[in-house]
Order: sequence, then C-alpha cells, then structure tokens
Amino acid sequence: MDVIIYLIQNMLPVAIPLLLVALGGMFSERSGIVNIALEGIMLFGAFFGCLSVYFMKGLTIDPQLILLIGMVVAAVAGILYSMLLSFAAVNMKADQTISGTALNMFIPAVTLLFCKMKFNSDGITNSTKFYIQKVPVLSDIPVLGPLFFQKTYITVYIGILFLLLAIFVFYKTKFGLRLRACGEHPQAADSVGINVYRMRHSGVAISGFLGGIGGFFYSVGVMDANVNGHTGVAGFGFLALAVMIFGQWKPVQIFFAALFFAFLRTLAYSVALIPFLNSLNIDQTYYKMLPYVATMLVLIFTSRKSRAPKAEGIPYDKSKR
Amino acid sequence: MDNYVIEMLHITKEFAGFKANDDITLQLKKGEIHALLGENGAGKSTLMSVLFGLYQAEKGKILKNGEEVTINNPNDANRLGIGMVHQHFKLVEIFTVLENIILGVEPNAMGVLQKKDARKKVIELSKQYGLQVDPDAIIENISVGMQQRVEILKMLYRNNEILIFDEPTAVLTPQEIDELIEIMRGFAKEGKSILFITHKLNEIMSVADRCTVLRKGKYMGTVEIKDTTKEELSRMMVGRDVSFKVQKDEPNIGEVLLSVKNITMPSKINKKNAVKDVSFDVKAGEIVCLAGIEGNGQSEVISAITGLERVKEGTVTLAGKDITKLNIREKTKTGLSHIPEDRHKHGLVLDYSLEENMVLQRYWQPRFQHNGFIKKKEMRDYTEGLIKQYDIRSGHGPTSSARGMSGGNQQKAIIARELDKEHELLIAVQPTRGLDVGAIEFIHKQLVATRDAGKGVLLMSFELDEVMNISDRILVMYEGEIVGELNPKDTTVQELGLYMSGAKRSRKEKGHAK
Amino acid sequence: AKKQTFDIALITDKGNIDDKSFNQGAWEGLDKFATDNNITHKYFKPEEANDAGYLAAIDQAVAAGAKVIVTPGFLFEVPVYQAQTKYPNVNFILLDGAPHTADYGTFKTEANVASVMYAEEQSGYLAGYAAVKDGYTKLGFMGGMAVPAVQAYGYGFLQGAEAAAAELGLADGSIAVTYHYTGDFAETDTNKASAKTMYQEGTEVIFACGGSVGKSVMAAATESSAKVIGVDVDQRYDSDTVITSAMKGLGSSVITVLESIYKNKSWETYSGKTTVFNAANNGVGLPTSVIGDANANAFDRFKSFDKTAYDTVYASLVSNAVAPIRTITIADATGVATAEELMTGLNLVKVAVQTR
Amino acid sequence: MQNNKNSSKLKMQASRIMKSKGMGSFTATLLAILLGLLFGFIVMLIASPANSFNGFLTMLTGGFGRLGDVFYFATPILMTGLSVGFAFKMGLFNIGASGQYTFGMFFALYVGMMWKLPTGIHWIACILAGMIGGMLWGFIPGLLKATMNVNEVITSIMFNYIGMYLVDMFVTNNASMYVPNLTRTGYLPTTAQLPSLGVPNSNVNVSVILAIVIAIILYIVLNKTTFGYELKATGFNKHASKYAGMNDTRNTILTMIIAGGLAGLGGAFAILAPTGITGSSMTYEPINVIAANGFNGIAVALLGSSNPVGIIFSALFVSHIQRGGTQVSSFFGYKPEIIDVVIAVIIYFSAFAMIMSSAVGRLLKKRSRKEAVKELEQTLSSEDDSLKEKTEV
Ligand SMILES: Nc1ncnc2c1ncn2[C@@H]1O[C@H](COP(=O)(O)OP(=O)(O)OP(=O)(O)O)[C@@H](O)[C@H]1O
Ligand SMILES: Nc1ncnc2c1ncn2[C@@H]1O[C@H](COP(=O)(O)OP(=O)(O)OP(=O)(O)O)[C@@H](O)[C@H]1O
Ligand SMILES: [Mg+2]
Ligand SMILES: [Mg+2]
Repeated sequence: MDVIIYLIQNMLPVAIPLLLVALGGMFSERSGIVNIALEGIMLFGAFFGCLSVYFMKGLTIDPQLILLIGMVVAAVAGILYSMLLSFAAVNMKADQTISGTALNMFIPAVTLLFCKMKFNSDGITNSTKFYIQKVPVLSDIPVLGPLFFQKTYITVYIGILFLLLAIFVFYKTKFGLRLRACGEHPQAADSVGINVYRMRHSGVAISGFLGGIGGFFYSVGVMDANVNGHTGVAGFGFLALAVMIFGQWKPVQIFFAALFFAFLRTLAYSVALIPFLNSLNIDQTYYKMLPYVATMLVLIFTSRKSRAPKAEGIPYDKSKR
Repeated sequence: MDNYVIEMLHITKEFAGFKANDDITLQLKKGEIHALLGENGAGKSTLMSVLFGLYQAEKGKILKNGEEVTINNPNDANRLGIGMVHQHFKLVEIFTVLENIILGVEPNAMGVLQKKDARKKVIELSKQYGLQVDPDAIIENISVGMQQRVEILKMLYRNNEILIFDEPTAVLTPQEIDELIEIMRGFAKEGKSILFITHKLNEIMSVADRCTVLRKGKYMGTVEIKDTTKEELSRMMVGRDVSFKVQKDEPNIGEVLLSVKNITMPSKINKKNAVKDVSFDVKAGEIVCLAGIEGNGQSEVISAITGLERVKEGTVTLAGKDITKLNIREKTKTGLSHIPEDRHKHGLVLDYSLEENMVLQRYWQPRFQHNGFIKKKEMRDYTEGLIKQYDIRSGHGPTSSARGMSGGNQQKAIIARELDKEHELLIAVQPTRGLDVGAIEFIHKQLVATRDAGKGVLLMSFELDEVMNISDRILVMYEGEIVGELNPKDTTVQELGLYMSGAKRSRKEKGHAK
Repeated sequence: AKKQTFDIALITDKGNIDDKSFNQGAWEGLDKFATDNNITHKYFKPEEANDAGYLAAIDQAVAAGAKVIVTPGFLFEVPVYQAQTKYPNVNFILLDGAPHTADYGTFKTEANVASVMYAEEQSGYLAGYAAVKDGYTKLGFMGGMAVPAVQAYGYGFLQGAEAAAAELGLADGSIAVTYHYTGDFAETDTNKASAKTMYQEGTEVIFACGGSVGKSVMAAATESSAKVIGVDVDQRYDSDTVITSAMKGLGSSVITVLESIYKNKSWETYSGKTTVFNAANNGVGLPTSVIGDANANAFDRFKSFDKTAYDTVYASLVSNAVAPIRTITIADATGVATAEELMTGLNLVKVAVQTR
Repeated sequence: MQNNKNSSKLKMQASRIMKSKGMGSFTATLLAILLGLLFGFIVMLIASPANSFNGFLTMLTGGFGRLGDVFYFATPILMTGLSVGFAFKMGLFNIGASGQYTFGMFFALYVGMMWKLPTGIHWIACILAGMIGGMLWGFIPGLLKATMNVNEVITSIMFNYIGMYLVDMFVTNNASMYVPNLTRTGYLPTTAQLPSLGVPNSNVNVSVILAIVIAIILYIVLNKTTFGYELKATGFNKHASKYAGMNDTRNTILTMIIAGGLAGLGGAFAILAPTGITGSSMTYEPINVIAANGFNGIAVALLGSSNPVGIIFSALFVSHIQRGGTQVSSFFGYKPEIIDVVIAVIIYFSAFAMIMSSAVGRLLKKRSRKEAVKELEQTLSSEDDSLKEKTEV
C-alpha cells in the first residue's frame, strides 16, 4: 500500500506537465496548427517562471504564492513565445513544422546564453521550496488523504483544474465549437463568418498558455524549480505530443494517456521498491526504455483508427477555396 | 420598374490581374428561381462568392431592395438574408448535423452553448420543409443527399430569404435531384428568391424562371426560360452550337476482354458487403455502363477491377489473364487504363508539372527511362504531342504546374494520358463530372472513338443522359447486385430509374449472364 | 578593440563551470586567484569532447594569449601530454591526472606541467565516519559514474562507516548502505526519482557523489525530509538537507599552484611531477568553517558529531595511522562493484552493502 | 527565323531559371540568413558593445582561418541533414536522425573495435557497418508507418530515446569496448580510422569527400531517376502514386531505410575520424544524452530546402559560422551559444522567407501592387512544402 501511495504521489507531478502541455497541443492542433514547438514553449515558460522565482527569492512571501506568480509569468511568456509560431503559421503561412523546429532550437540556446552571461551557469538554480508535506485537514482523510493531499505540489490541483476547464471550453462553449471547426474544415468555418485566423491564433495562444505553465510545472514538480539549458525539459514537449496523439486529440483521453506514461516512468525508477520487479534483476536500462516502448506499442495499436484534425498543418488562405 | 430583391450591378472581380468577373450584372426578382449558366471557369462561383461576401469586388455595387449594401464577409450576407449552398459542401465532417447548422450563429449564454432551443428549431424546420434529418447524426456518416439537406437547413435556420445553390445537383442521384427541385419550387412559392447554378440545361428548363449567362467572365445576357430553348442557351454560353446527341455508329463487338466473376467486396461504412457476388463481361468494341444510385456498390466494383482495393472474393480476368491478385502496375501492363473518379486525389500529382503527370503511368517504360534514369526530353516531346492532340490548355505548356490548371483541362490531361497509353480496356469513372457542355462533348467523342478502335470501355456514371447516350449496354446496380442489364435503345430514362431505385429487377440469377 | 588576450585559462571538459565538480572547483580557485591579483583569465569550452577537441581548445587558449592553462580532470591526460611539448612556454596545471600517451605506453610530466591528484578515499572516509558516529544507520551512496575519483570517495565512505560502527561497538551488519552509480553527472528528474526511491526505502542520508547529481539528490531529500552529504566543495549553501560535504581542495590546490608561479616563484615544487593533495597537506576534509561567519559552527547540522571528534579522526589520517583503501578488484568491466566485492575488498563487517 | 526562335527560347529559359523555385528559395534563404545574423549582431551589441563590431566580423570570417575544421565539423551534420531532407521529399519528417546517428556510431565502433580486419578494408567495413546500423534504426519507424500508419514523428522521437538507452547499455556492458575508468569507450585501432586529408591541426578526413559525393548522388537519384520520381510523387500525393501502381509501402520503408542509413553514416563518419594524436581516437561516452547532431541535421535540411546540393552548402555554412563562433568566444569573450541562437533565428525566418523576399522585392522594385500579389500567390502555390503530408485537395 505504501508503495502504491508512493508511486501515485510521485506520478502526479510528472503527469501534470505532460497533461497540460498535451492539452495545449490539442487546442493548437484542433484549431489547425501543428505544434511541434511545445518543447520550446515549455522551456520558455520554465525559463521565465524560474527566473521570476529567482528574483523573488529575497521576498518573505508564501512559497505557494511565489509559485502562482511564477505560473502567471510562465503563462504570459508561453503565450508570447507561441505567438511567434502563430505569426509564422497563420500570417506568413509558413510551414508549421519548420517554424516549430526553429522555436525548439532557439530557446535552449537563449537559456544557455543568458544564464552563462548572467549566472556563469548553464541554468537557473532556485532554493525556494514548493513541496507540500501535508495539506491541512484534507491530508487526514483515509486513503485519499495520503494519495492526493500529502507530499505533493500545488501544481497537481491546478493541473486538474485546468483539465476540467479545458474540457468545458472545448466541448461546451461557442469558442470550443468554432475552434474545432477551424481544425477540421476552415473553409466551412469561414463561410459561416468565423474568423479562422483569429481562432488559430487563439488555439496557438492557448497552447502557449498551457505549454508555458506546463514547462514551469515541470521545473517545479520535477526539477525542484531549477531550469537548465542543456537538459531543458528532457523531451517532455515531444512526449506531450505523443501523449496528445495517444489521447486522440481529446481531453479526457489525453488525461489518461498522461497518467499512463507518468506511471510507467515513475515505476521505472522505483523498481527497488517493488520486491517482485526487484528480484527479476533486469538491467535498469530496460526500465528506462519502458515508457517509450510502451507508448509506442500503444500507438501501434491505436494508429489504425487514429484521426488527426483534418486541416492541421495546412495554412489557411482566405483567397483559396 | 421591376421589383428586384438583389441587384449586382457592373461587378468586376480580378484575381491577380485576371478578370474572373468582368462588368457583370445580375438582377434577382423576389420569389423567382434564377439560373446562372456558364462554362467551367466562366465566373459563376466567383460572382456568387462576391454576393456572399467571401470575395470583395473591385468594381460595381450590390443593391438589396434598391438600396446599396456592402458585403464584406459571410456575416454581412447573413444579416441581409443571403445564404449559400456551396459547390463543395462546407460541413465539418466530425460534427453533428445540429452543430453544423448552428456553427457561426450559436445560441449561447456567456459563451456557453445552448443547444436545446436550436434543436427544437431545426426539427421544426425540417418538418416544415420536408427536409428529414437526424440532428444528432455525424456528418461523415450520412449520405451526400442528406448533407445537402443540412446545407439547406443552415440557410433556413438563419432565416435567409435569398438562397444561392452552387451546382447542387452535380452530386445528387436523379431521385434526389427531383426532390431538391420540388423543395426549391416550394421555397419560391413562399417568396424566397433562388439563384441556381447548374451545367444541366434540362434542370434549368424545368425549374428556372429566368437565366443569366456568363462566358469567360463576361455577361452574355439574361433570358426568360419560357422564351428560350436548350440550344439557344448553350449557344449563348459557349459561342457555338453544341451537339447534345453523341454521334456513334453501331458497335462492332468482339471478344470478351474483361470478365468479372462472383466478385464480393466489403463495405467501408458497415459490416455488410458493398458488392455481393457480381459477375459481368465487357467485350472489345463496346461501352458498358455501370449505372446506379451512388452508394450501391459501383465504386467498389471499379476498385476491385483497378486494384485500388483488395478483392475479397471472386476473380477478375482481363484479356484472358487472371488479374485478381496482380498489383496495380501489373494490371496496367496487362492493358488497363483508368480515368479515376477523383482527379485531385488519384488522377494527378498536383505538385508535379503537366509533363511529369503525363508519364505517371508509364515513366517506367523503356521509352521514358534508361537504366532507371528518366528521359526528360522524351517526356517533354511526348507531352507536347499530347497537348496538341487533346487541346490541353495551360499556362506554361508541359512545365505548367498541374495545380494551376482548370478542372476541365486537368481532366483532359488525364484522359489524354490514359487513352494514349497502350490498353485494351478503359475504365472511365464519372469522366465528365463538374465539366461544362463543351468539355463533355469532347470527352464523349473520345470515349466513342476508343470503342470504335476496338477497345472495351467500362463507364461508371450517375448522369442518366450520359448513360443513355454513350453506352451500348447498361448494367444497373442496386444494393451491391446487378439487378438489370438493359439496352439503351430499348429502354427509357424512366425505366432505368425504376431499376436504379430497386423497384424493378430482371437479373436475379447469380452467376454468368449473357 | 582588437582581440583580447587572457593570461590564465581553464579548459572545461564537456560540462560547464557550474558542474558542482572539477570544472567548478577549479574555476572558482582560478577565478579567485586571478581576480585578487588582477590577472586576465577566461575559460574555454572545447568544440568536441575528445582528445583532439581538448587539444584544439588548448590551441585556442594559447592563441588567445594564455600563459597558464588549468585542465580539470583525467580526460586531459592525453591532450596535455601532447600540449606540454607543443607549447613548452606555457604552464599546465593538470588536475586529477598525469600526462601520458594514448596507449598508456609512456607517462611523462614535463617541466612545464604540474600534475595534481587528490586522496578522495580520505575525504569519503571522514564523511562515512561522521555519519555513523552521528547515529545514522541507513546510508546511501549515489555516485555519478564508476571513475577512480568517485570510486575512491565511495570506498572511503564505506570504510569510514565501518570504522565508526566498530568504535561504537555496533553489531555486525547493523549499518545498511545502498550503493549506486547513476551513470551520469547531471541534474535530471530520473536521478531525483532514484534518490527518492532510496529515501522511501528508509535511507536516512545519501552521499551524493557526482557533480550535479547532487542537486537531484537534494531535491529528493527535501521532499522526503531526509539528509544529504555533499561532495567536492562545501554544499551546505545549496540546501538545508546537506549535513556535511566530503571536500577535496580543488580550488585551494589550484590557488596553491598558481601562487607558486605568480608569487612564490616556486613552480619547481609542483612542476614535472604529480602532487597528491591529502589530509597531510590539508588537501581534503570536511568543512570546518562557514563562509561569511567566523563564529558559526560548521558541524551544526550534525546531531552530536562535532569539531573535536572530527579533529581526532582527521589526525589519524594525517599520521597515516588510518589508511583507507583506494582501489579494489572488480570483476565487472564497467567498474561497478558487487556487494560482495565491496564487503570483502574493503573488509566490511559492521556495514552491510546492497548495490543497485 | 529559326535562330530568332532559338534565342528567344534561350531567353525564356534564362528568365525561367531566375524566376525558378530554386533561385527564389536561394534569395529567400539569403534574406533569412541576413536577418539571423542581424539578430546575432544585436545580441552582441547588447552583451558587449565595445567588442561587437570586431566580434561580429570574426563570427563571419573566423571560419576561413580554419577551413579544415569547417569541413570536418560539417560532415556529420551534412549527413544527418541529407537524412532529414531525403525523408522530407517523401513527405516524412525524420526527427529520428539522432537515434539513427547513434546507432550508426555504435555499429561502426563495434566493427572498429571488435573485428580485426586488414588495413584499408577495416575503415570501409566500419563505414558500412555504421550505415547498416542507421538503416536498421530507420527501418522500424518506416515499417510501422507503412504498415500500421503510426505517425513517424512520434515513433522516431521514441526511437531516439530507445536507441540512445540501448546503445549506452550495449557499450557499457561490453568489456572490450568500454573503459570504466574513463567513462567512455577505448580508442579505435588506426586501421578503423578514416584516412586523414592531412590538413594541419584539423581532423578533416576523407569522409567529407564521401559525404559530398553522396549528396550529389542523392541529388541525381531524386531528380533524374524513376526512383526519385516515385518517391516525390508519393510524397506529394500518396493516393495518386498508388493509383499509378507505385508501391507506397515499399517506398515508405525504403525511404526511411535510406534516411536512416544516411544518418548512420553521419555517426560513423563522426566516430571514425582520426584525431591526429598518436594512438588516440574518437570515443563514445554513454551518458544517456541524445545526439545533438541529429537535430542539427533538421536545421541543415531546412536551410538547404531539402535539396541535397543545397544541404551541402547549408551544412558548410552552419559549420562555418560555428567555427567563427568559437573564435568569437575565444577572442572576445562572447558565449559560443550566440551561434545557436543565430541559427535558430535563421531557420525561423527561412520558414517564411519566400513570402518575405517577394514582399521585399515589391518594396525594392516598387512594382504595381497587383503584380506583387500575383507573384506572391504564385510562389505560395508553387512552394512545394514537401513536409506537407496532406496533398490531396
Ligand atoms: N481564388 C482565385 N484565385 C485566382 N483565380 C481564381 C480564383 N477563383 C477563381 N478564379 C478564376 O476565376 C475564374 C472563374 O472561376 P469560377 O470558379 O467562378 O468559375 P465557375 O464558373 O464557377 O466554374 P465551374 O463551372 O467550374 O464551377 C476561373 O477561371 C479562375 O481562373
Ligand atoms: N487559388 C487559385 N489561384 C489561381 N487560380 C485558381 C485558384 N483557384 C482556382 N483557380 C483557377 O480556377 C479555375 C477553375 O478552378 P475550379 O476549381 O473552379 O475548377 P473546376 O472546373 O470547378 O473544378 P472542380 O471540379 O474541382 O470544381 C482554374 O483555371 C484554376 O486555375
Ligand atoms: Mg463554380
Ligand atoms: Mg467548379
């Protein structure tokens, strides 16, 4: 039981960044813009989030408040950075993969450049502690308390909140309906007076918002509020893409896909805790590969009926029918 | 002074210096059905797009009830009561019918969708106008005819008074066309005004009150239908006389070329079989037509023969050789030519030049390659020859991008390619879909010439006129089976229609029919 | 502005100068010395991390005017062997290594090279001793990779723990140590996860011995409310979880050698040979003072272990009364020892090792 | 008359070349490069104004003093660039060049260290092994794409990680290859190392010549052969290629195999390079890091418009300003990462350079608006974004 609690406690902070970023990718792709830049957006958000935490280190305010401020900074940064993608993809009708790749290349270099110039370091190191040992009251609930309200980060709750919000916006609002139309059939959306360009900008901006926050949450929940230009976000942006596809571009499925991946990843580093696995004495490398192999296997079995947004990747041109 | 709801006066619309509409005037009376006629590329869709706010005209003005209006986007058009059913449907395939109808004018409270009232209104409308639809059905699961009803409901939902139909009948079966025409008449009776684009003169003659004719972007005039004839209309449109009756002699029938035996094909939509145990022959020197309402298995039969789909059961023999399991290349080598149904999807590589497309089926032949290297000069010369022979018009000759060519010329290029390569059997799937009468005439001549050269032709078409005019033998398909084999000389369009709708069948016995 | 020149240069290996390891330690010493004495200095990053790349970086440094070049780490052994004859007028300070040919056929330290080594096993011994003396019985070791320096730290750590347990009269096997190499020297979420797992199993303190791996271990310790022992430099400032650090005088040794060049004119003391920095010459140890606060107690994060106890054990190392083993025989080519190899090779009785 | 016709034909051809896609994308790329460099200059100006001008000049010209190294460092990214670019032509985005590169490295290392082969044959065998290693790692994503419709972007990302972990494990578990004390592999025997070109202070070797030859062969294959015709057709429109009897499945797999082989060769070329230090050689360090050269290949391919000949130049260009960047950091104290920033900016702008360049052209020539719009539209519709998977209209 302890082991299960431990696994879940440790899985959630990994799952949440994946979830948020994959949701971001979903908003972008369902509006018609392939967002391969998620990795870069995450790092951009993480960079500015951590930087703001760094500048707040002297202040005597509650760490959770610092986290929230950092989150807002990361979100704004993510939106701004994502606008480089939507500008290229929507206004300039540029190839989305190329622009995305450029954005992925840009930010690690900038992080390194900046941190070396300012800190003589490869990254930003923070000592603010965001970890929550126990949530008052709630942590005493049997079973649920230890599972969700002990040894955790506030990011977990915020992440779940954003998931619910995303589901609502995506399916229940006028905006969501229009956004999804733009990713499937922009001409149809245009013909009923929807501004496809604006919807696509919005979709990408949401991916910037969620991607930036996801990046910062990765830093907080996984990297102890540090960020580094070399390791970046450890490919989580790309993994989020896989999670998004595995989740079939749908929010709830993405949630489960993120949990799946995070669980395997946590498991891979907790083998020692599980007597059965430990006794097998398998080379650790196999466990490290496990999340990637498993994700791929799942994709193999789901890909036949996998259905990407129909118009994704194709620049929309009003003057073309 | 007539009572016009909409007047488009002296409209000029340019694309990159090219005048798609050149000083065009169109006046629509309240409650009339007004046809718009013109060759491919004459500017009909462009003019309607200007009216609907998708394009802005450089010159000219638009009046609504005598007052000048500006229409900058579909929202403006909508506000003025103008709605449009587009040539290519503008429906989001993964949405439900209801979602498609409300898209753009969603009833909402603070941005949150309120579908309940909308559903009620849609159901009411569909009852009122006899446009039966299920509001919760997903678009990709419903038939084309049903999709068109959704498009019409979209206009009604928005309380549009001026309804534009851009080639609505091109994709419909004869029965559906009849229904649509009835619905349009109903609208007109109610006082709605209708602009109706079609290439089919019969439809214009039967339903329209007046007709405006365009030619190469220019206004040719507006005529009262009751005072005119099909011939006159087509002369106005093309600038010369067009013959509607294809000239052809008695067929000179030879050996069996294609023999299809007991073919069964699975359906893509459901678990049933789309084609059930079908058998037939095509002989040298004859044009056999596979007729039927869309979705009765004709496409699947063609796919089985051409190899685009794997055959589930049965055999296909071409010129005495079993080609059932051969790959497409081998089938081509055995003597199969194929004018595909979808010219953009299958027929052409749009990003290739014309010349590269012209060798698509034969780049591997020694004539066009040597040790794996393409003979560019041969390819160029060959294409230039075909351009002359088939009158393929394009900007830069052999090097023009296929994407930049008009639909008619793209089709001509495909036909040239498929006819010029050595073949025994030509499969032509809807070769004239969406083309104007001039182009149709040309293609029909080519089909007949192919037949007369002793080749077999298997034609698949939904156009009853085409079926009756061109073929030597008609095979009618219904629900995956061949239910009738008719001689066009001994039958009527009405009888054909009965077979197509499954009301009549003459060929129940399975197996081989002579 | 023309090209700038720099008198003292450091060539980093593949890591940056904030790697919490050789690069950082050496750079901090170099930077302090050069700044204090107003000498231009700069670090150079090689274009690729191999012998040729390091040599090329030395070329670059010389081209940029370097008179003294510090090369941190054994990876520079072959490049410095080449460079010492190529640039006879440039002085090299090679840390943790001695120049030799690629095939190990010839070892030769020219007169313009000072080779510096450290007795990490002594430092590790002190850390292990202090931890057990302080009452910890469940220890962990997370090394970066099984390179000589890391191995020596680890072996010393185990021997120190054994010695303390013996002194305390504990039963055989009463000290449990989980011994693990991460396979890299980086701060990664995976290293953090591994450390957390170790803490979850009940480990009380982990000796984090692999450069930036330490950051991950500290993160895990914070979340698990557990402790860390730092490495190479005093890491108490990085995290509250750090109870002490097994230091080796990277910076101070660099300063000492640089002083011999620039101040004492006693370069001969170090040139042309290998100098080992150990307890005897104050080259290794645990931190005994807190920077910026002369009165502070550097042992305040221990429960009971204090300066007095430390001085005693340190003296035993200085006098060579205790000489920890630095290398043992390992069958596996990767250099990763099995639990038995550690137990027998290091004569462990009180300490029970479990490897991962 | 005949003469006249010929000359006018010539003129037409000349103007067609000037207006051709190749030429257009060339000027567009130049524009992107210009903007990227400008950005770099601004960063330098902010970081240290005093040195900025000389620093910038050094960035541009520093590589000329080290031509050997420019060619040496260009070789692996030229190969990964070809790998990515070649797959682009088929409509596949091979983001997995990194894993293929690593696999190629491992295979080359393995044959180099474990097999005893005669001088003159050994290094050739190593190169071939590297190619096979890369092919293997390209084959699987290709197979999954072709037969199961698994998105190759995702599979190849996954394969980067899996490949990296596997190779690191193979290396560390191989006692004859891995030297634990050094945390890396041992040195390769000289027989396994590529013949050097003998440029002083540089590792430049015969592989750069091989790489350029391979690029030219690829160019010919793509543009002159039926195989290239098929690949491009499939890339543009896989339905049409199926209709035309091309074997889509086979071509997809083949493309990924070739792309993998190219990246694998890149890995082999990198690991087999001679170091110029007696007895020393390149080594592989298994530290669970994904090979950056694979991702640099994406940049190189994009900058070279996926054209093999263009990729030769873009690889050389990237390597050139990287060498310049090293000089800048050595002599002026700027951080070398500035070059990575510049390259990223260049790639970003090159994504829509076509549109920019026609807009700039419009400004310069002050032509009528209509004409510019027309040209813009033409470039837009003719731009063969080989990345685009969805060609059907
Ligand atoms: N977006 C566009 N850009 C450039 N030219 C266009 C565009 N749309 C239409 N055209 C031009 O305008 C002309 C008129 O096209 P339009 O689609 O209006 O013809 P149409 O009469 O509807 O033809 P069809 O019968 O084939 O539907 C075409 O010949 C084409 O060259
Ligand atoms: N965006 C565009 N730019 C330039 N020309 C265009 C554009 N869109 C269409 N055209 C031109 O429009 C003309 C007709 O195009 P259109 O798509 O209407 O063909 P079509 O005959 O109607 O074919 P379809 O059967 O697909 O409707 C062609 O001459 C084509 O060159
Ligand atoms: Mg039209
Ligand atoms: Mg048309």
